[in-house]
This record gives sequence, structure tokens and C-alpha cells, in this order.
Amino acid sequence: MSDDIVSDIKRDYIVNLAKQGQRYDGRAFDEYRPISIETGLISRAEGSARVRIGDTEVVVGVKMAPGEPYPDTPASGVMTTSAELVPIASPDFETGPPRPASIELARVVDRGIRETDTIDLEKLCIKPGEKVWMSFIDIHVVDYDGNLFDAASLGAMAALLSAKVPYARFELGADQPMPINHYPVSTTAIKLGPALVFDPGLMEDKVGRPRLTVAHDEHNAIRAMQKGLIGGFTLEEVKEIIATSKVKAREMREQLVKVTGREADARNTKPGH
Amino acid sequence: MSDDIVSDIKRDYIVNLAKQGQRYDGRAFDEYRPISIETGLISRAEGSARVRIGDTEVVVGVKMAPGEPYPDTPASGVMTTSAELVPIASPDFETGPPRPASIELARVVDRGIRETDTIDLEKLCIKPGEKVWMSFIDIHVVDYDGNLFDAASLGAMAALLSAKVPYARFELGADQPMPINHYPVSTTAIKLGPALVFDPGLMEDKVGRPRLTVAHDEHNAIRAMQKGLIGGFTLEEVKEIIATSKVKAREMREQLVKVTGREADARNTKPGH
Amino acid sequence: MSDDIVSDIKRDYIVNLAKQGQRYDGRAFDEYRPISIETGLISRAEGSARVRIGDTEVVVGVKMAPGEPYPDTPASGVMTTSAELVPIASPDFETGPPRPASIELARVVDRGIRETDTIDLEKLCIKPGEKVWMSFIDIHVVDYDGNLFDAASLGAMAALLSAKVPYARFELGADQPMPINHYPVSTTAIKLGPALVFDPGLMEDKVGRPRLTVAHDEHNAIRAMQKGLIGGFTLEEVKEIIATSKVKAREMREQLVKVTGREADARNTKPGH
Amino acid sequence: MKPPPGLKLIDENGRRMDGRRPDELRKITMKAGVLKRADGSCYLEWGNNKVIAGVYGPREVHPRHDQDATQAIVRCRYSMSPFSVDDRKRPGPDRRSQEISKLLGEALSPVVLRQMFPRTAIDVFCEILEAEAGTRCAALTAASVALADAGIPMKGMVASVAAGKIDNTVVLDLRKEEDNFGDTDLPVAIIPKTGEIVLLQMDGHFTDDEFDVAMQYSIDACHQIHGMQKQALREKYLDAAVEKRMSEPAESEVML
Amino acid sequence: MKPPPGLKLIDENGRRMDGRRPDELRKITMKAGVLKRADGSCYLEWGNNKVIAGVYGPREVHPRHDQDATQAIVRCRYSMSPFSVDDRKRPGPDRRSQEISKLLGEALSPVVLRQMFPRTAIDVFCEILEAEAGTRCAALTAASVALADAGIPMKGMVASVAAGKIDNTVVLDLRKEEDNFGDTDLPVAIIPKTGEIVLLQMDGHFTDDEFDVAMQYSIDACHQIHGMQKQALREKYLDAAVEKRMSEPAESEVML
Amino acid sequence: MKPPPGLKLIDENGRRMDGRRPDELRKITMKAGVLKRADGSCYLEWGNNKVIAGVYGPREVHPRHDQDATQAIVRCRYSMSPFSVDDRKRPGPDRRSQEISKLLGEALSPVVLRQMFPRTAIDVFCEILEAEAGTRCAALTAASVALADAGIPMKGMVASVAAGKIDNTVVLDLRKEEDNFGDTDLPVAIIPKTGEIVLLQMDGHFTDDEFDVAMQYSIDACHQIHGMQKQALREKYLDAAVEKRMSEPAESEVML
Repeated sequence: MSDDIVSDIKRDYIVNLAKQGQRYDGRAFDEYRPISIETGLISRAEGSARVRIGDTEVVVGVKMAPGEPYPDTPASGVMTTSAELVPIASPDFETGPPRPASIELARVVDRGIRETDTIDLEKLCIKPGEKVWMSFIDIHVVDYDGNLFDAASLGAMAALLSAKVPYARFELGADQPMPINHYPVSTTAIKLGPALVFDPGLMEDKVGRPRLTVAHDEHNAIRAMQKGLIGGFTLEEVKEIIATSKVKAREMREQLVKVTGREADARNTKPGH
Repeated sequence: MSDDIVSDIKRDYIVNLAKQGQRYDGRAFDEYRPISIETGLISRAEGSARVRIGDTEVVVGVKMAPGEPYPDTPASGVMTTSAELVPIASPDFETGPPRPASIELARVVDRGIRETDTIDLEKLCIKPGEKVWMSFIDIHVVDYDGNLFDAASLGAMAALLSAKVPYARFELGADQPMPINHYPVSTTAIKLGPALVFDPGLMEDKVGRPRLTVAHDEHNAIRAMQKGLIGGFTLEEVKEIIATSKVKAREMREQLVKVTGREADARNTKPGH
Repeated sequence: MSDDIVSDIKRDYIVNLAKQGQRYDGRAFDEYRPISIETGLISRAEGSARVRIGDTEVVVGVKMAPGEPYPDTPASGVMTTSAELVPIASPDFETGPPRPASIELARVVDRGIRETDTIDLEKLCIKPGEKVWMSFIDIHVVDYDGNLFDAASLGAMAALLSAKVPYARFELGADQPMPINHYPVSTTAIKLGPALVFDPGLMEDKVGRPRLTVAHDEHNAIRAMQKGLIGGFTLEEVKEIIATSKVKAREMREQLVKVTGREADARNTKPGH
Repeated sequence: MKPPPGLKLIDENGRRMDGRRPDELRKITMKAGVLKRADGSCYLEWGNNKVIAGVYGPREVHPRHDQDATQAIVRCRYSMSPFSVDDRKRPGPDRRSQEISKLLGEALSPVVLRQMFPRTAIDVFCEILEAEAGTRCAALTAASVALADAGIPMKGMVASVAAGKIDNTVVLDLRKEEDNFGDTDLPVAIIPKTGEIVLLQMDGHFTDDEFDVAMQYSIDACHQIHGMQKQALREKYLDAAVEKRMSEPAESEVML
Repeated sequence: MKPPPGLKLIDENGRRMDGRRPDELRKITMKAGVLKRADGSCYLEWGNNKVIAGVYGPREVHPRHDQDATQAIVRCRYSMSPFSVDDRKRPGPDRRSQEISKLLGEALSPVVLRQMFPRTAIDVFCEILEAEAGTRCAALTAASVALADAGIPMKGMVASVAAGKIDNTVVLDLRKEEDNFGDTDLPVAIIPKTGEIVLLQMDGHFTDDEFDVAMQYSIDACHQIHGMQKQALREKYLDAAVEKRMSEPAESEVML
Repeated sequence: MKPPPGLKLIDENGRRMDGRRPDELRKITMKAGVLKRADGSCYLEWGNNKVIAGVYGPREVHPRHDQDATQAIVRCRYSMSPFSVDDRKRPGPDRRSQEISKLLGEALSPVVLRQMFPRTAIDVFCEILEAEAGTRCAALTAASVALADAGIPMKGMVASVAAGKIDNTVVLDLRKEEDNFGDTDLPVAIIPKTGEIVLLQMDGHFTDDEFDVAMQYSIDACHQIHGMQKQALREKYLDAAVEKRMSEPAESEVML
């Protein structure tokens, strides 16, 4: 039997379970697997985090160095996000140049930080028009057991929140914490037959479609969305996912700010416009 | 039957027609399909043109920006020509890095402009040794029905002739027309059995060989040649192609300068040396 | 029969010969094929050499130009070594980006020069922090009949020893000979069954493993080693190779300094630390 | 990015820089069947966006291990020409265009009756000749027409448009300055026949209420666009029929 | 490179910057079976080096012409994460990592019973999360544990360490400053069971006597490291057994 | 490019910078059979140009879909070594070398009896060790000798040379300054046996009459070069025969 037919059989199994209100690992539809967040693992990085959602594991490192600003934003720091789906994490990941799946992952995490104004890039200016902080967020997926988008986003946020801007290393003064404006958190759901299932595990990730990732900030505003994979949602389904996402994001944000010691900061942000 | 054998059969058919003095679309050996030239299609480009020869269609855009001159030509503008055989244009074109066929196309068009001294590059100097105009000629083939070389060359010339040097956009003064020295036009013939056939259509392009492209300027001087594809010409055949080319180029040049409003300029060029 | 099985048969043949104390071309285990060294072949290069070991032939060119130093070594010249196993040299070499085998070759030659302090990089400083000599050592393998490591190393040394630093061409003064501190020479042995065989010929290269390359300098100190290919050596075997290598390197160094006219220099080096 | 001082995206009468109301589309024209070689095609102008979409297929899949034994795969290549934007773009795919290509392919897949053509590929090429905000929506709309023009069996069309927020007002179909200096961007695509949402992205800031308004604007506009798509296809078949009548003698004439 | 003035790599008591004796290893910890998806894995910390090794296989070989009809091929990919070093490293293989990947694959091949799995590949991935001198030795040591953890039949383990020379003294297991400002670097790997040397590189300057001392230090240390490797595997099986006992009722209980 | 002031490419006696007459070739030497591994080879010096050509084949074609079921394909790779020019050239193919490779392959194809070897490739590698104007002609000339040396059945050789125009004078075989500061460049290759023109490029400015003169110079020179090609092959077979005589006892000796 070809792989394609096998995957059709798997799909039927998972979808049938969902029709009966069940998931293959016994969770409720809106239930996340245990989440663990560790920071400071990589001493050579300005910030780092290891995030596990179930058996999915990502390591994220933030490196910073002074560099030249873009001509059209002379007083703003620069940030870049990359993701590598290294072949250690799954038999399906291959060596070679980044493929669409990892490009989408990196770009969604990137926009979830950049477009939500999460980092205060203006505070990362050293000398306008000449020198600003360049931040590189590198996402390293080391074990893939489903739901990369949430693990990667959470990992990136944890690494950023724990990062020190390395003024001292470049002889520019004393180190400072990364300037943070907002605390967006992403949650992802997929459609399995009639069900909307959060934090898809590996089997669900492989057969479920479509997928919707939603990021909310600490004021419960919607800050980013990305629908992916083949298939469509009704408007009602989208709204249902957004509503549940708001609740889940709040829980995850609490864990995030606690682990990184950013609780006080997170309570005092101004609403975005 | 393999593709190779099918193409042998096609070749026999087309060559046999040629032996009887005929072409598959009824044209005379030296007859071009209808040519249309439109300029100014792309408002974001400094110059642009859509050229159709029969159903072959190319869109050419010219973009300009100030940049640094080459050290060995500090007082000259810089021009670069690229061609993309995008897969929308033919089932035979593939995605991926440029292949020899599109590289040859771009380089022949490029030399047809550069080595004929068509653009007055010295007038594209802004400040010697520091700042000159960089011109990028990009050839986009969107429908391939034979004879790309002539369509691409004509498109590049039409885009250049209609281009404005964007002094205003870069706050360097008022826009100026592209400084043009010469009006070379390329024509292409292929050998089909005993016949020399101009403006090869798709079927002829696929089976004909070799190919000879000749560019003449407005003083009837030969400015560029490129023999391509497997096979050889006799010296007499080469001379015959050159002679016919001279006539055809004249007709096409008339259409070109009329469409671009460059008729007066084209009459007043000095002979090349 | 598959290639893999054929190569097993070849291997048995070569190894059996070795068990009987013989090699397929009649040499003794520690005997090199005739070595020829020519310099100055490429007039456009600052230094060049053609080295033949038996029918293996490499051409090495050294090109130099002023450039910027690395920030962490502002008063040192820069050197880079590349190797191309061009497909003209063997039916096994393919076009395309460098593969691990040619990368290993280039890196071993590079370290054999760089880490042994062979070139006096500090003498290749023109103006500290601003301008230093960049040296490019390019190894071109044109005929591969075994033992590339020794041919490439010897070729690189010969090209360097014969190189002139092109002060005159860049209007910086009079040309000077390349400043050389040491005269390391590499020798390579492979294991064929019980035997340790120097200067492996093509057949031996293909079936022998593992391989050990050892570089000695003019004071008989060990300056570099590289074990490669599948398989292991005992410590005794390593020591035996080192001992023979010392003798062979001395012979090859004599030929090298004689050909390049560097005999006097080579006698007056200070021991490395 | 913050708008330069003095730039007002919405005036005191609630009109936008180009005079449009918040829920008004830019001018859109489309023409089906513009290419000879492609199996189906569409040329679309949308404001200053200029897009050609071309479809090839169903056809053999290379490399083979990309084949799906149970259905056709829909592959999309979204590509901006080097001269489509103010600063020349280097030819070849960048990360942005690779992401968009993936999303467009995924948005088109559900409408194609893929089970009819196992082991094949349907290739959709979207060439952006000129870009002025909203190119992914324009490309998707044109691609859908090109698929229909190619005769690919479909359960419906896909229509697409972006909504957004500028000066704290929800608006439809952002133009360039609105995209650059606005607060929020929400590209949407639906299957008008079923209402299913097949493309949905968002960046910026929306309350739940703003999101609802933006979705309503988008969905209404997609139905409008769907009308234009059908019209473009109708015109092509009309042209074809007229041409046929003119080249072949009418039956009655033959009988005379 | 020359050490900055005032930097003493060895003090008057013969102790190194971090207090180690010349023949003393940095602190090493390793844990087998840390990844779910890989068939075998090992996480290793060695000084500040942090490495994850993962093994997949035996499995099908792509592309096919890389297959060996008589035995498995062992392929290794050594890769440094962008954040593993002081100045961010661009993702993707560079020349250094390609050379190391080749050497590690060649060092591991002799211990795998490759004839048992013709036409297959055994893929070993070594991810360097943080680097501080000696990463290739750390990777090789971890890879060996990961292979065993994957249940790949082997004739022994491979253990690896570097020796070197600093301030004219032969020392074991260079740390970063010792590597940067030292005279000589000698990475070694052996099969402790047989004593065979499967990795050997050297750069710098050694007399024959110094080389002998360095090799002796390395070989002794490899035996020590081999003990830790066996311990890591033992702990994993112990854990697994304990877990099994806790999840399944003991036989005696069932009988009651 | 304009010549620097004071540079005269032709003197008052009609002689060129190196003393040549307008229709005179630079010094050319060639030697067949210089490589062991290649099936055929030729080393050629032409002025300061230094070229090695090597031929492999007929041999299997990878990738397979490049095969032609009816005949062999002739593939050429023209490549300049990094040290062949004044400013070091980055290794690997650039656009110029890819165009030249294509043209050389097309120029050689017509002389090879390709129908004799369907489904195979004949690979021609041209390595430019040193470059000084006219490398494509030198490469083509050497490649042709290498093909013959490989024993590939051919209907003739290909000989090549460039003509041009400098200081308003048509000349043969441009050297570097003449190429840089001249007005016109016309590389030509013919099959001397049939007179067919298999390579023809031109850039610059020619009247019809100048073109006729340039072609006549080129064609005459190609016949001259063809003589050298045949001589190089003859010398190789002579050498081989001599060697054979020396290694094998002559029959008469055996009989004694």
C-alpha cells in the first residue's frame, strides 16, 4: 500500500475519533499537553529558551550585535527570525535549504513579534542612522511531535523575555534587559472532521486540515492570524477558535511571564492602537 | 514512442515543407508574423514595453537607481540585462536557477545593447568616480511561441527608448529621456533543410538548426551576430541572412521609433566607428 | 555485478598482493613514484606550480591582491585555500559545488600551511588595520592517479615558494619574494591489510583504508596530521608512519627547495615552538 | 510604520486618499484566456496591480516522489517581476514569495476536484508584473479564473481581497500608503459558493468587533469579485463563440 | 594566535586556568534516550559544550545511487546552531562542518556491523547547541551513545577527546582559551575495546616525545569517557525497567 | 573601451604591438594525449593562453532524462581556473562560461558521428589555465584534438580563431590589448573539411566589406590551425608507435 493510502486510513481513524468527541491521546479538544519553559540554557546567547509542549521540543537562541540600521528606519533596531527543521527532529525533515514549511514557520513567528510591536525597536537604537542593535532569533526544532507553531512562538517569546542586550560585551555600557512592549501568545487549532482541536499532536498534525494560528496580546486584542494547509473554515469556526484562543493564550502568558520574571512588566503595558 | 523519435518525425515534416518552399503557418521564408509594441505598461518601471511577435509575448522593464561606478570606468553608467524564461510561458520552461538557454538569451540581448554603444553610458554619470546611474533591463517571457531572440531584443530596445532617467525621484533634478546613441535591431533566421527561414515559429524553433541572429544599426552596419544550436552554415548562407536581415531590421526599426516617438532622434545619429 | 561487488574483488586483489609484500605497480611499500615540480607556468599568477607524482597532476596558482584585514588580526595578511576536483581529472569527479572530498583536501592543505606558520603573515601587512595582502591558493587537479593530498600540498608549497608579492602591480613598491617561515612537507600512507603503503596509486587509493597524512617541518617536528577514510590504526602503526614520513619528507623537501631556489632560506629557519 | 506627518489616510468626510468609501474596492478588470501556451490564463488589473496567471495541467509530476496516488496536487508559484516594485527586486524566489506560493496553493486546492486526476500536478503560475498592495489577493483571484479557463473541474471559484484598519477605521482593499502606514492587514479568500474561508492572514491589531466588521466587508467584496470572475469567463466564451461563427459558415448559409 | 599579554595558561603550580591538572578532563555529563522521534539519542554536556546526537536507521537510502549493495552506509551531519558561538553563525553547512561531518562518519563506520544491513543508511545527526572547544570530540562521543541507544549492532563504542600543547606543556582536553592561544591541537578518537584509532587530526607543533605523551593522555581519557558512556546507557535501561515495573503489575501481584 | 592615450594598436608599417601582420596568428603549440585518466586530451598554448581539453565518453548519461534515444549528446564544460586572469576569478561557472560552454558543445556536435552512440554522452572539459584573449577559440581547437585522441568517430575536425577590427583595420587573432581596446570581435569556427561555419559571434561594428575580409582571414587561419591539429595527432601516434617498438622486441629480433 502506498504512503498516500496509509495516510488516508490514518486520517479516517483520527477523524472518526474526533466525531466521537475523542482524541488519540485522550485529551479534550481544547486541552494542551504539558508545557515546560526553561530559559538561559545557552550561555553564549544573549537570550535562550527550551520549550517543550508534550514531546515537541524547540531550542531558541537570541544573538545580538551592533550593526547598521536600514536606511528607511534609521533609529530602529533590526530583528530577523529564522527557523530550522533540522533532520534530527523528524524522519520527515531533510537536510538542504529551507523548505516552504520552515519558511512559513519562521515568517509567522517573525510577524507575530514584529507586527505586534513586541520588541521596542526604537530602544534598540545606539546611534541614529549609524549603529543599532541587530537581533537574530534562531529557532531550532529538535524533536517534532506536533504543533510547531505554538512551541516556536512561545520559545521565541521566552528567549526574548530572558535576553540581555549585551552593551557590556561591545563596550557600550551596562547590559540592559530586552525592551518589551507586548506579550503576544499564539495558539493553534486544526480541523478534524467536525471538531476544532487545539495543540495538535503529531498524528493530528499529519492528517488535520486546515490549521489556524491566532495570537492575542495581554489586552486580549487579536494581533496575528495565519490559516494554513488545504481546506477551509466557516466564519463561525474562525470565531470559535478566536474565542478559545483568547483563554488559552492567557494561561500560557501567565506561565511565560512567571518563568522569565517579567510579571510586573507584563501588567503595565499600554494597549496597542 | 519516445519524445526524441516524435521530435524527429516533426522535424521531417517541417523540413519537407521547407523543401517545397512552404512553412507550417503559410508565411514566406522571410516573412515576420505581426509585431506589436506597447510601451509604458508598468508605471513603477523607468521604462517598459510589451512586445508581441505572433503569439510570442515578452514584457521588459527598465529600472534605474544611482549606484557606484566600476573602478575601471568611473565616469560611465552601468547596465545589466537579465532574462527569465518563467514557466508560465511554456511547458518546457522549468523553475529554478537560469539555464544556459536563458543565459544565452540575456547575454545576446545585453551585448546587442552594450557593445553597439546603444546607450550613451557617459551621459549616465552623475558624479565621476562616485555616483552613476545603474540600469537593469529585465526581460520577462510570458508566452513562448518561437523566436525569443528578436522579441526580447525588440522589447529591450522599446523599453529603453521609452525610459525616463528618474532624476526627480532621487532628488537630482528633472527627469530626462534615456540617452540613446544607436538603434540596433536584431533579426533571427534558422536553417530548415535547404531553406533559411526568418522569425521561426514554435514548431520551427524546436526542429530548426542552426540559428543565426544578426543586429544592424540605423546606418546598415552589422553590430552583432550570434550563431546558436547544433549544425553549421556555409559562408554564402551567412551572407544571405545578413542581406535579408538588413531589410527586415529597417522595417522593424521604423515601427520601433514611431511607437516610442524617437523618430527624429533616430534620423540624426552619427555612424559608429 | 554491481560496482560495490566489483570494488570488493579489486580490494581483495590489492590487499592480497600487499600480504605478499607487493604492490600492483611493483614499488616498495615506502617508495614514491617519480615526482616532478615545475614553477612559473602561469604568468598571470603571482606564483604557480605544476606537480606530478606519477601520473597524478595538479596545477596550483597563487593570486594576491591588497584587501582589508580581519578585525581580530589587523596586522596580518590573509590566506585562503581552495581545491577543485574538476571532472577532467577523473570519471568519478562531478561538476557542481565542492563535495566533502575536495573540501577535506583544501582544508588539510590550508591547515598544513596556516597552522604551521609557513607564510609570515605579519610581513604581508601593508598598513595595519587597513590594508594587507590577501593570498588565494587555488589547487586545480587535472589528472587523478592517486595520492592527491601529497601532490596538492607539494604543489601549494612550490607555488608559494616561487611567488612574488606583487607590490609593483599595485604601485606599492618593488616586488618581494613570498615571506616564508617554514618548509613543511606532507606524506600520506594508507593501510592495505597488514601493510602501510606510502604514495598510494589510484587502485590503492580506491580500496585502501584508512589513510594518514603527516606533515613534518625542516626541523623534523610533526606539524600536522589527518587521518581519513573508514577504519582504524593501532598506535604502533601511527608511530611507524610518522617515522617513515620524516625520512620521505626530507627527500621531498630537498627537491622542493632546489627547484624553487630556496635552499639557503630553508637552512636558516628557527625552530617552531 | 508611522505615517509621515500631515498624511491623512481618511478625511473629514470619511473618504480615503483616492476618494473611496471604507468598504469600496479599487477598480478591477480581468480577461480570461490571454496566453497561447498555458492551458488556462487570466490577466488582471486591480488598482495598479497587474497580474498574469497561467495554469498547466493536469500533467505528470516531477520529481515522482511528489506524486499523490489518490489525487492531483495543486502547486502554485507566485513570483514578482524585478520591475514590479520601486526598488528592483532580485529575480528568483525569496522567503516572502515562497510563503505566499504555499498559501495560494493551499487555498486553491479545496476547490479543485483533485480525486479525478490522481498522480498528476496542476501548476498555477502567478506573475506579478506590477505591485501595489494586495498582490496575493489579486493573484489568487486571477489564478481561480485561469483554472476555470483551463477547464479544470472545480466545485467553485476562489475570490480574495484584503481588509484592514487605518486611522482606527476598518476599511476594505488597502492601497499602498494604507498598507504601509495602516495598523492592520487582513487578507481573506473565500469560496463564494460555500462561504468557506480558504485564506486568512492577519497582522496588526483588531478587537473582536473590528475583526467582525473587516470579515463582513471582505466577504461581501469577495461576492462582488466573484461576479467579475464569472463575467470574465463568460466574455471569453462569448468571444470564442463569435469567432467560431465567423470562421465557420453558419449552417443555414451552407444550406443555401 | 598569540595569547594576550598577561594571560597565563598554566600557573606556577602546574594548574590550568580552571584549576585542572594537565591530564584532567572537564566535567562531562550525558543522558541517553532524550528524543522521542529519533531512534536513538544522547544529550551531552562537556564543559560548556552542549550537544544533542540523534540516530535514524537503518533506513532507505536517498538518492539511490548512494546505496552500497554489500553494507549499510553511516552518514553523519555535524551542525552548529547559529547561537552556539559568540558571533552568530549563519545557518547551513560551511566547509568546516562538512569536513567534520565526513570525519565523524568515517570514525563511526568501523564500529557499526554494517554488513547486517546492506543497501541502507544509518544517519547520525549531531547538533551543537553551544560550543566551547572540542565539539567534534563531544559530538563523536554522544553519537556513539545514540547509536547504541538506537539498538544498532556494534562491535564497540567510540570515545573521543582532544589533547594539545599550551605554554610548552602537553595537556588534555583544551578549553576555549587553551585552544585559541595554545600551540597544538590533537583530536583523537579510539574504539576503547580494541584500542584502534579512528579519528586523528593534528595542527601545530609536536616533537615525537610530546606526541607520545599526548596520545597516552588521550587514550587514557577515552577509557574514562567510555565508562561514562556505558553508565549513561545503563541508566537509561534502568529507568526504562523501573518505568515498566511501575506501569505493569508485577507477576507476583497478579498471582495473588 | 577606448584605448589609453598614446597606445597605438597598429604602427606606421601596418605592424601590430607584437610585430604581427594583420592576418598573422600568434604562436600556437599543441600536444595530444597529455592526460592519463581522460579518454582523450590535448594541451594547447596559443600566445599566453594555456588550455587543457579532456574528453570522456561515450558514456552513460546522468540524469537519465537528458538522454537522447537516437544519438549521443555532446556536452561541453568551459571553465576558467581562478588564477587564469589578472583579478582572481571565483571558482565555479558564471554566466559567461555557461554561454560559452553551450556554444562550444553546439559547435562540436555536428562533427561527431552521434547516431553511432544513442543514449550516451560525450563529455568535453576545457580548462583554461591562463587566459589572454581568444580562449573560446583555443578551447574549441583543443577540444577537437581531444575528441580525435579519444577515438570518437568524427566527420572532421573543428578549428577556430577570432578576427576583429582595431584602429579601423581588420585583423586576425586579437591579443589582450587588441581585444580590450579594439572595435570589433568575431570568433569563428569551421569544419575545415566542409567549410561549414559552426561557431560565429560578433560584437562591435563591421561594414559588409569588412565582414567579408574578416571571414576570409578566419577561414584561411582555420585551415592553418587544422594542419597543426593533424600534426599534433600524428606526433602522438608516432610517439606511441616508437614506444611500442621500444617496449616490444621487433619481430625480426624475435626470429633471431
